[in-house]
Amino acid sequence: MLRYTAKRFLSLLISLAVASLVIFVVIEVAPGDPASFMLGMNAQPETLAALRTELGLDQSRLDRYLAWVGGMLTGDFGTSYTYRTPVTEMIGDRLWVSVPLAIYALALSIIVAFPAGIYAASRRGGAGDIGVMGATQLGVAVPNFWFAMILVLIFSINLRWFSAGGFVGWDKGLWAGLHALTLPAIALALPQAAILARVMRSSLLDVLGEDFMRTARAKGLTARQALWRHGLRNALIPVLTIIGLQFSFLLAGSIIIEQVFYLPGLGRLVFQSISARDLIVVESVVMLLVFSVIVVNFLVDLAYAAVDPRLRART
Amino acid sequence: KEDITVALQLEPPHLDPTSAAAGAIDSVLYSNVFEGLTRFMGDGSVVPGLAESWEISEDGLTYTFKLREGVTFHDGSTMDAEDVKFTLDRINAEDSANAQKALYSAISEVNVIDPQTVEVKLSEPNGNMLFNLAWGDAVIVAPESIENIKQTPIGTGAFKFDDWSQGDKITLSRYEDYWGEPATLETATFKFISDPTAAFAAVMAEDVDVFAGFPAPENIPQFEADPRFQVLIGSTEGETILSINNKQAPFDNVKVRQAVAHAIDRQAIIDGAMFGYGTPIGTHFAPHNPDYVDLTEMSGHDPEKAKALLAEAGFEDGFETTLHLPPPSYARRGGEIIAAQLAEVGIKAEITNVEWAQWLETVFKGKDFGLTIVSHTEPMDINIYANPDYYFQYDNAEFQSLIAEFNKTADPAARSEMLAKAQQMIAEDYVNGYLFQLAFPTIAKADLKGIWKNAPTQATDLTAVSWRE
Amino acid sequence: MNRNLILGATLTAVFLLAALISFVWTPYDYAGLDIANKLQGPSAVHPLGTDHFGRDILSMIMVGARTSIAVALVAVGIGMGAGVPLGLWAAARRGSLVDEIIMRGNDLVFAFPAIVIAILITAVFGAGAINAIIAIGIFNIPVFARITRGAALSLWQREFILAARVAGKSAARISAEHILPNVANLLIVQGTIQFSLGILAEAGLSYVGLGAQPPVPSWGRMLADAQTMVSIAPHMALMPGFAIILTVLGLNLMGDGLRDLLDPRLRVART
Amino acid sequence: MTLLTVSNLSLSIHGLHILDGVTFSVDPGEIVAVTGESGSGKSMTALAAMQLLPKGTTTTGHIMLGDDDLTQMSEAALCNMRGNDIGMVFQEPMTALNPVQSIGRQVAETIRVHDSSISRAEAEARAAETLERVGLPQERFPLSRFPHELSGGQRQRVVIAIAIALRPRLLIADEPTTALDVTTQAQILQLLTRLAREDGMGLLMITHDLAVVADMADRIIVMRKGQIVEQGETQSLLHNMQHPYTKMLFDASRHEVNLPEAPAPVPLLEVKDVCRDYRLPRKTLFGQPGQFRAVDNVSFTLNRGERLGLVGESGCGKSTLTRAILGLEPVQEGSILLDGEPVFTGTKPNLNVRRKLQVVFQDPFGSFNPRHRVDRLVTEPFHLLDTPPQGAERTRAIDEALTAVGLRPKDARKYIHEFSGGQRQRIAIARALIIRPELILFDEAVSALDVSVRAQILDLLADLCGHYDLTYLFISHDLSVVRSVTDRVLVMKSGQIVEAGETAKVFDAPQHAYTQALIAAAPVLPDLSQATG
Ligand SMILES: Nc1ncnc2c1ncn2[C@@H]1O[C@H](COP(=O)(O)OP(=O)(O)OP(=O)(O)O)[C@@H](O)[C@H]1O
Ligand SMILES: Nc1ncnc2c1ncn2[C@@H]1O[C@H](COP(=O)(O)OP(=O)(O)OP(=O)(O)O)[C@@H](O)[C@H]1O
Ligand SMILES: [Mg+2]
Ligand SMILES: [Mg+2]
Ligand code: NI
Repeated sequence: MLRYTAKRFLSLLISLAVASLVIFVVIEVAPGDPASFMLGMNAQPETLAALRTELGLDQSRLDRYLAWVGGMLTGDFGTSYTYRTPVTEMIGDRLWVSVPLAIYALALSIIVAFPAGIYAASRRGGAGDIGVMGATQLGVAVPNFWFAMILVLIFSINLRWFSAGGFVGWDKGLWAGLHALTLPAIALALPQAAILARVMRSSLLDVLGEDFMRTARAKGLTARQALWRHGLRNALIPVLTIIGLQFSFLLAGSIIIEQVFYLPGLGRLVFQSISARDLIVVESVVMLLVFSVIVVNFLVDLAYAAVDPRLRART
Repeated sequence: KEDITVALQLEPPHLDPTSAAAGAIDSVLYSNVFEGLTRFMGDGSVVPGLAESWEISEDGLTYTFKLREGVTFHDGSTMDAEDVKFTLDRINAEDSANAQKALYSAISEVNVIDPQTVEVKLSEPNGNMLFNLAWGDAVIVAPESIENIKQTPIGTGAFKFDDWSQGDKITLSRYEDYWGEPATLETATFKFISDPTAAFAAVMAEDVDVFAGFPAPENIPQFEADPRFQVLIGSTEGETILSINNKQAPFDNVKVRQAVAHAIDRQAIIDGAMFGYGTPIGTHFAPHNPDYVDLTEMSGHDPEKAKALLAEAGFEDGFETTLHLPPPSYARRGGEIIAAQLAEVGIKAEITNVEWAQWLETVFKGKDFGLTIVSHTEPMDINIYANPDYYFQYDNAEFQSLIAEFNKTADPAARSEMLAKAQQMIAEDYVNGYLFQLAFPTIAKADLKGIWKNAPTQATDLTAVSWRE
Repeated sequence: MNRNLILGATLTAVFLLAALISFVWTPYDYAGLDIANKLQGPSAVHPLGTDHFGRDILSMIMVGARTSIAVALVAVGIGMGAGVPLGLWAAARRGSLVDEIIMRGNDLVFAFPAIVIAILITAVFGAGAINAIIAIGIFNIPVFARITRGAALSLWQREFILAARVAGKSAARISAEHILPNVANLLIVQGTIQFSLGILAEAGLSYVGLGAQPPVPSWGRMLADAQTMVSIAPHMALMPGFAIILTVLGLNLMGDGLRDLLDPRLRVART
Repeated sequence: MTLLTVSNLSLSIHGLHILDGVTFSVDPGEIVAVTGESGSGKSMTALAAMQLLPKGTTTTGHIMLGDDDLTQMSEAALCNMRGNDIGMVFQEPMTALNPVQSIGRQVAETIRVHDSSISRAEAEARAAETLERVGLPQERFPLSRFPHELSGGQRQRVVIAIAIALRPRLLIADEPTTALDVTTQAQILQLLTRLAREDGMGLLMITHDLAVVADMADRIIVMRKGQIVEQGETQSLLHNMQHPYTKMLFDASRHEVNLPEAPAPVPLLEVKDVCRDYRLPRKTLFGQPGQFRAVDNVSFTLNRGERLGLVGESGCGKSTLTRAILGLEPVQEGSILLDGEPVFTGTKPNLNVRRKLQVVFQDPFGSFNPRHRVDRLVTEPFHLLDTPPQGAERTRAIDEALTAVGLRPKDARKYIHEFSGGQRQRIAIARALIIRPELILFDEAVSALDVSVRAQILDLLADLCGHYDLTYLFISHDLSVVRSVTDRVLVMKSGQIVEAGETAKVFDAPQHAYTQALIAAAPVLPDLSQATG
């Protein structure tokens, strides 16, 4: 376990180092200058120069890279060019939207997908199976931003059950917060749920064909008992992989949805920062996302071990 | 009800109006949190602000401002002549980050006469000085609070700054010790919604009470039909133009520029891109300004003439060029229409959608473009044509001396005449394609009153806003 | 034959055909503005209605199909072209440093938030179809590399590979002669899946304005344009939305059908 | 009174006939063996008795357990019956257990599922007891073990424990030992016999191993193509076989071939002090990676024209040694010389030597690329030649090779899936022969084949020895096969060669304790000729 963790940690460090370099290079070659963006069309040259000095943009790229990486190592992501606040603080604020949103969406998709997948698998080939699978095919095919548009049209504009977007803040209470995140979470969850249901179904079907399921039946378990007691836990392993991938995706991939619902989350931060050329924020957020993916994958690996004793022994 | 939620398209990058050009800063803070010596009113007029009155010397080189009594900053300190001097000196300092430094460069000296009196000396006469001082870039700030002004703005306005949750909203609350008429609203929340769809949804769902500068004109008829809302269509200082790179061949040929101008169908653009909201212009001047001269006839839609002009210039078969479009929908939609219209006369304009940062870099700074569409939102900005290095690179010595002369002239009649001449000159040179004056749609709840209709400067003045009983 | 395959192939064929026909004929000029006739609902004149510039939506969807299919196809091509050889190479040198580097590289690309990178790429090199292709294509590489490596690894354990090694064939030759044909099925199936994801990705990028540039229509941009008009001209959002959904659905169904058809294990299970 | 009576059972799946009028019975305490070729419907018969048939199955006839007709029972009653009255042991011990549940829970589940009033602790106590009975004492195999922590034989015992936990009246065992090595197989069979004898449990055992059948069954049922061709008391059936198929089956099992004399010994392959280590994953962070010595200091010489056997239980290193000889993997110590030349020089296999070597693998299905035609498959070794034959010459070589192994030249244009297992193995041999190698390695080349097909292949081998002066190394765990096709034999255990000598001598008078155990454990068919004669 120790060796395993250490190895993962090492590859994590290398990944992060490479990632930081890639991110920095890509972002630095992007045309556009944060200072001129901030000052706009009528900026005076000397004003611009002053601002560039203030932001540290007149330093060499290498210096800036080292300063950035060095800062990150001490937990300091630097100061946003445009907002002039510590990036750490900004990201911290945004995480309070993005992480709950990702968890909410994931929870929704699990709540829908698991029963749907199990139902379809247990009715393999039947009308229920065909119905559920047809629905998931559709779910995968629907672009989530389009779905979001339709959701807003129906539930915010026509029915006015939910606000059309924005985030009230957790200080208004858990319920208000969740309420505000509901539509975005549904929009995000739809394709995820469809994928998850499909994986759940096929994984269950694989397991149902396993010899030990026959053993269980030979013991006298009913088909249902066998499914719940022996099938599910084994079917969970590929499902976990997908959940891990999805969480990372939800964290980063919600950019467009955050845009549609103007949620002040990480995705929107990154989007705004890219167009404002707030390079340091972009760099740091991307770093964070890469980091989170790696960490989530690591956690998924640990979850495997919890589900599957065979892996416990190996690690 | 004593609170209000105002939605704006753009979020300020920080909260110091005196060190950035971002109009978004003024949109939130101008007149609400910060005030200058003079100020704009909703109709565009300039009235006394923190200066109660002033005197201008005969030669136009000395302005003596009398400051109001009992003005305090939100941190409790009093606003006096020292603060004015500090503010103006800071603008002209070597390392100043003020975006409109040029407007104030004539100020050579600021003297504190007594706590309520300031004397401002100019190096040359400037007829625009009172107007210039009304800009958000010259609001009065205090040395005590300057350090953190970008995060915690401390001004003298009727509202004080409470909180900014970046990427989302800024909240203000009533300043009880305000020197003038106190605000009726207790709190004001500014939300930033750039996406037009989200904007529409937010207003429709009544998540916001006011949307100032509503970005989706196509939805306005719906609001007009909805008794829950009132729609105010105001004017802005935004001349929306098809900028032409005057130094790039073939646009260095005035015939080609003229052909472009005649190829364009303004009304189709206003209808197609702005859903009818916008006033056609024939030169770079705001139509609501008394000195405006209607020159739209000079560049009427006439594709045949455009083709003939092109042939004259040696481009019978047309030519290819680029059309850079920044994000706002006036540019993106207008661009598509213009590209189609240009195609009709044989000019093939390849569209490149760019972000603002990129636009500033390649078009504005790099001057690497053929055509672009942009709205010039600064008030009275015809003087940009006097700068040969300005991105569209119009270099006309005659025009430059005219503007220089104008800047020195204080006589209103003479000034009017000069402005008319300037308008005429650029229209005749077909410097750019003049499209329309940007409309400023504000959607508000039906029972709100006191909202600015027009946008003489980018401001959302809430001091007089209240809910009808 | 299998129901999914027929339905999927039909849907895909319809859009493919629409794309091909659009090269020679569209009902109207897709770029022809007719502002007087804007925002018309579906009618006999304009079967799918017109957009905010009065352009014919059917024509735009036909040409948009071209864009979507081209972008997705080339992106899948990039993914396969680079991913498959990498996967084969890694499998041939399993356990070696090369394998480790390729797989870690894959993980790294996977770890990057795809959409953020796509936005960055288009920010760097400008928005446009080519850059959208590159952005989508890059993220296809690890997908194909992984699939190929995984399948190839199990093939390398098979005795016929051992037999080929006994016949003195080099790893490269074995990969080309024995491994590749045997992973082809898998790649075709994954190809259709990535293709459909590519269409969604292109739509997403165009939606945020980073895909194909006007006047060439793209489904994603049509949706973006339609956004604010949903409540006044819902057909503007519905039509391209359905086009995306049906194409992606078609491809997915076809992928599923192909998998069933090509996977002997399932074939047996079904009989 | 009979325990299980199957009368006139016919069965079809989606209209495909699988069983046809199967009738037999099992008495309490009786061991009934079902045997027959692969696909004859043995497993289906067993599943029918459990009423666990695949979807889409239609049955006619009756299956009576005591007085109850299983075909008429409700699903609830059947669930009640399964595990309680009839227990079943499946073939594959590696996959028959749920990998994520401890063995204790899996055994206890059988108990609790039928009587929920039993407390968990009590059920576990009884599970422990049952596991003890099947030879898994608590001290060494606590209930908390997971399946992956047990060997194949131990897992199979757990499966048996699950089946017998409630002391069912009938136990059905479907090929319970095919996946196990001979010594473990002997233990399991012993255990099953004991259970039948001690508890009076009826045992219906399915197996294709006739030696096992003859050894332990009271009665034998022979099936073929869904029908019972013959059944009767073991002794009387063995001595008085009626059906030709039965006779053929038993003959093939006992099949022996006559090898031509080996020529005078000239060394061809010299294996000297060879060791092969596999790296194990590191246990601790900075610790040395572990080493596993799969082949440990092996030396032997194989003479030209000699037929050498290599026996030993699964995992003892036979295949590893094969790969080393083929030069597919480097060895850590020692040398392997063919005709005086090393098979592996530096880091590259020596192509010069490779050309003189060919191999035939165990798996007739996995040994061929399913996408190539036979001609391409058998000519693959041509790659080793500097000037591979082209055109007509190539066609002649293919024809010759195919004819040599008893196939027709026109088979060359077929794909591999168009052949049966035995035919595939012939093609594998044809592929090995086509470049006339000096030495052929057979790695378990007949283990996967049916007895009758196996007999054919062995005949072919003997035949080829006559025609081609073959030299080969024949690897198998099946002692009887090795005995008939080799002159000399090596016995391998845990990577080491423990005994070597002339085949007949080693088998008749084994010296090493391991060889003795191996030979003792191997079930042998009774010599019927003696009994009848
Ligand atoms: N699920 C199924 N669906 C359709 N046919 C099947 C199924 N399972 C088995 N069969 C067919 O039923 C026949 C009898 O199969 P069965 O498994 O009983 O054979 P067997 O005698 O046990 O063979 P083996 O010795 O190989 O285990 C075979 O022809 C097989 O192909
Ligand atoms: N790549 C490997 N890494 C680590 N250990 C291995 C590897 N391959 C084989 N082994 C181990 O080496 C030993 C010998 O394996 P080998 O395949 O040679 O056995 P075998 O005698 O051929 O067995 P079988 O009869 O089952 O084919 C086994 O214990 C096996 O677990
Ligand atoms: Mg069987
Ligand atoms: Mg082996
Ligand atoms: Ni202006």
